[in-house]
Amino acid sequence: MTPEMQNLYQELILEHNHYPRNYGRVENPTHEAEGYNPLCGDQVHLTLRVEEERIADIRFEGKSCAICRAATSVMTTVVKGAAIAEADRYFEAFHQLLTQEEAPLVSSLPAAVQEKLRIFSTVRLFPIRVKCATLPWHTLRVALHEPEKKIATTE
Amino acid sequence: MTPEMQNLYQELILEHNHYPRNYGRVENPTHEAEGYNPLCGDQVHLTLRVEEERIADIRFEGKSCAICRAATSVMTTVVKGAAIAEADRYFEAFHQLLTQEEAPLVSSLPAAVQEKLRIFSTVRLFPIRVKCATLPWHTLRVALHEPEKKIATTE
Amino acid sequence: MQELVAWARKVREDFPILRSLHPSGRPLIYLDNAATAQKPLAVIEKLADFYRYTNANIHRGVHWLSQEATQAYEAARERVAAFIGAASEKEVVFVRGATEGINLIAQGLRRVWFSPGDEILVTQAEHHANIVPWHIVAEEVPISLRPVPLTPAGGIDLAAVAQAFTERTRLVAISAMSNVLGTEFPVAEVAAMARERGIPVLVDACQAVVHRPIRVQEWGVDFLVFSGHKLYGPTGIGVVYMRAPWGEKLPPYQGGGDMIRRVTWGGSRYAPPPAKFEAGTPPIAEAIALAEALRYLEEKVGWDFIQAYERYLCDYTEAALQSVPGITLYGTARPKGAVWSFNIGEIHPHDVGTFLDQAGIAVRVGHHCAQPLMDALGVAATVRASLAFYNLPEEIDQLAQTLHEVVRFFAHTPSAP
Amino acid sequence: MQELVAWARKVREDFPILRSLHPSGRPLIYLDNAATAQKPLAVIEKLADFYRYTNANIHRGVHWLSQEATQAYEAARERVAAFIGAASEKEVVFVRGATEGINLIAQGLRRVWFSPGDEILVTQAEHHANIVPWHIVAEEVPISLRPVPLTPAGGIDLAAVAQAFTERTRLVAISAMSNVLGTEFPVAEVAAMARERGIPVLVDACQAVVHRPIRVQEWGVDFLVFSGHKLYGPTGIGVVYMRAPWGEKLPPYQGGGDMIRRVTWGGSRYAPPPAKFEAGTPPIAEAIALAEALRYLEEKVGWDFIQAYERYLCDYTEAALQSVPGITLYGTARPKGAVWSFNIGEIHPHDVGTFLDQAGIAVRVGHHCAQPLMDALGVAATVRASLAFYNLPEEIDQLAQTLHEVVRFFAHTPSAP
Ligand SMILES: Cc1ncc(COP(=O)(O)O)c(C=O)c1O
Ligand SMILES: Cc1ncc(COP(=O)(O)O)c(C=O)c1O
Repeated sequence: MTPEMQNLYQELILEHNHYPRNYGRVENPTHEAEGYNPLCGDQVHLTLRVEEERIADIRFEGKSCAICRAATSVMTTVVKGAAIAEADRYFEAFHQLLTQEEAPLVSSLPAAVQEKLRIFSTVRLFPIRVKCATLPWHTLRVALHEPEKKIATTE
Repeated sequence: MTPEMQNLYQELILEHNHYPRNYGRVENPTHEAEGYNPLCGDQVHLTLRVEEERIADIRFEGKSCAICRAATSVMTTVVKGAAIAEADRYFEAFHQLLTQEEAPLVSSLPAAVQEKLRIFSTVRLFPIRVKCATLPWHTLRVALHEPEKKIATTE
Repeated sequence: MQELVAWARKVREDFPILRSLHPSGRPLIYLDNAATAQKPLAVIEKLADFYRYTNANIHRGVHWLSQEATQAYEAARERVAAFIGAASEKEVVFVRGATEGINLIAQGLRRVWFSPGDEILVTQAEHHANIVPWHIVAEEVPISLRPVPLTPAGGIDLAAVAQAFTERTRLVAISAMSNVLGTEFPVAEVAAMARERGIPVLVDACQAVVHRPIRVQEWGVDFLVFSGHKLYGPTGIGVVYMRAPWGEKLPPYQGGGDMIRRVTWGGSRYAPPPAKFEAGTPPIAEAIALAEALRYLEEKVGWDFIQAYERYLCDYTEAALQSVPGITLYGTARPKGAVWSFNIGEIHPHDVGTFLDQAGIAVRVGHHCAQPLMDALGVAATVRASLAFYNLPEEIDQLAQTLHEVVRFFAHTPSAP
Repeated sequence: MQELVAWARKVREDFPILRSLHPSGRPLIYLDNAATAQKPLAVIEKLADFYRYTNANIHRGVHWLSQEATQAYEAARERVAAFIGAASEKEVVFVRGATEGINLIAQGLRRVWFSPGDEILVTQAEHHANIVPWHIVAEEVPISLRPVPLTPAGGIDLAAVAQAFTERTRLVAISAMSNVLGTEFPVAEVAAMARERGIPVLVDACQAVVHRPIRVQEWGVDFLVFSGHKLYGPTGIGVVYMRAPWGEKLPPYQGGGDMIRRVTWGGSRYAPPPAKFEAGTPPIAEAIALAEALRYLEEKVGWDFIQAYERYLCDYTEAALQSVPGITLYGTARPKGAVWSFNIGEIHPHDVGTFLDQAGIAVRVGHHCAQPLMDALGVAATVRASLAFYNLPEEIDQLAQTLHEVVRFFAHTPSAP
């Protein structure tokens, strides 16, 4: 067991992978989208119920690696109940956290959200895995803002 | 002026290039063919009158390099009056002379023919020029044996 | 065995990259050979030497450098022809790689061979390189692919092949060895069945050619392709074998310099094969370096050694992998080359791949450009370890040991939230 | 001038092959640069280093080597994009060379752009690479080429271009610089005329790109191609620039791995450009080495130097050649790059070429893959000397002096038979 691996697979990531939150399908969803990473076959299906510009409910299904599954689980917990505009801010912050050395955006988020997103900060050191963690967020964006696309891919 | 060049461009080659024999067209030819070397644009047009399996007359036209022009001129002088079968033997001998280190065939030819063909023996040392010297011979072969082809090319 | 391993240790020294360290400081264990092979110094030096001493454009020059380069390039063609047992070097066309090779053939057949409704018989295990070119053809001439199903072990039954032929079958296009399962398919037998029916055969020999020399005439096939980079040669070079009459029959693929006899504004007449299929400046240095790879394999390493040692290494690997709890091996049919695809329980291959990488072990994870096969296996992806003659038993030990660690790591149940 | 020549002497040392001796013992004078350029050590070493330290297949690997190779390959794409001034590196597709590039575009346009009767506007000076691909298209969709005639000096009049447009013109496909005449054609002006008419423009920049950096956006063109091997890079690599909307519009050229999004037996969905156009394993090492050539030219040699020195060398060469009795120079229009085609009296170019070769001077003789231009000039072939920034004035002196000898040698009238 290498220290790098322990870094990447934080206990909380393993925990979310093992006990995913909000797994399943929302009934009568108002929004949905499919996420697909052709590189490794990660696949995420999101269903949402949006009410008055707020994500009233969100659930996911799909087969994916531990990073992707945990990231999706975490995502559902932080965006559930959030306004769409808020969710968009989380997306930006998360994306920056995973792709840039300096990631100030995340510090502006609510402490509880910050904490949850930061468990993925070491993923940045594994560039090939970044897409695993961002796939659910890209999928959320498609579901909310480009529903006609139906599918989010990372290429 | 390098010695290699003097070797390649034997005085007799220059002489045949300058004063080509049998230049022109045979009237009412029984056989003809076009020779073309796409590499350098050498072009040879042969017209022949064959009577009773013998090359009664042969002439050539065309634009070509000194080696090709001299080789064509020399060829016409040695095959004119020869039986087709003889001309075929000359072809084999000439080809061997230009492409192989050991070239016994040429020694079996009439002395006068031998002498004329041997002025091209140094062409063998310039592999890229071998096709220049053999083009008229390939053209003769097409004219005599594969007239339906019409064109001989060296590729 | 000991002599084989000793010789592997020796030839391994010819590969500079195998002395690399992973950024974590662990020694590189390269088990991604089916994706691309590493290059012996002989090949690297040949490439450099070409540019240092002989570089020129070919076929069109009276000057000495151009003649030397042309001779070296054409000698490479002859060596390839001899290597695959072609009847003539004129049946060998240089291309960028196997993918371009199949596309070249596919587009030629589109124009002179296929009619709407025709079928191509393939196996269920084809690489995208032997699927997508036909889909592109089908956009213009509606043809379809008929895959022969695999046995549960990952082989093909000749009876199933016989059943897959229909009166619309116009081509058989199969890989000689699966890049996912390692299965070696019975090419000669399938080709004989096709010949009986007057149907031409194309073989994707990308993987097969790496493990043993092949003989196109004994196989009795019409077309065969492979890539240089998997055969210890450079990138940018591949080979199409095209049995003689096909070279005349197929139209040229690309137009440009060197493939013509005469060009006017009104139209072009083409040169005879192989020139007809090699428009423009070809990958000159790459062809010459590929020939050097063949020389190296034949004269230095030895194909007998490669076959014997890889057989040993395969048995060793199979035993080692089978010791991993929860492992599923895909492809157990024989004969089988040195490629192992597997999954471990519910652990996602991507997680396994990262774990192995951190241990310095390079494997491939994903669909391996064989999505229809993944669909048939019912998985999105697999982990693939593929071996070369320079791999050592202790590298396999390391692989197995790390896989055990992966199992332990992901077996650990985190405390509930 | 002296500083320029001194710098040329200095950078020349970076090219190992330029120290070669002809088998006759004479030093090599390499004046066949338009056929292919020689490679600086930086490029040769880059190639070798890739295979020594970073070799892996790209785009599909979780392992570190594959990530490094992928990064280097994509960084090469970015450098090329910056070099030609593309709006995005996504507009850069790697191919084998310019010839493949034009064929890729031609086959794409065949499927989505041309209708029977359409015309392509070209110049009379095109290379076969910009003629034969259209003839191959024409075998399926009857289109024709309309060549703009050259002025006697070898240039093109914009008035003649204007006249050549018809209502059937659907594409302008011109070279930016003739490989025979050296003429640099007014690409930006022609592109503007095409744009006015809503017609896309393809530029064959093979020769132009070697002598000065180009800016695709300033030229306002839709497609542009060039070959790596003429730009001091390796063989087996070339570039297609494809302005953004065209990447979506054109269908893929070849099918295979890495260019797909999803493959089932029923059909394939394709990846976005540039991946869509790069099926299979690309010329990885070659792309990386091409980027190194660009780095070398920009950072070590300097484009300002290249342009200034070549201008000097051109004037020097023109004067030297004009001193040769009976010489006919083809292409005197300005602006003109460092390419000189000529004939001497009735002496056949092939004889001139062999003569020069024996003096160690490598030039090209023949039709230079431009038979329609040869027809227009009324010759079967020419001698061509083409220069690079590493050529020296004394090499030009040697060329001129040897040409004087050629004249003397063939002027000698043998005694009559
Ligand atoms: C103007 C021009 N276009 C196209 C080509 C073809 O390039 P390549 O043979 O590298 O494909 C060349 C070089 O031969 C050229 O000079
Ligand atoms: C069986 C098989 N066919 C075709 C290919 C395609 O080869 P390339 O990418 O070199 O064109 C590969 C390798 O990826 C392969 O394994």
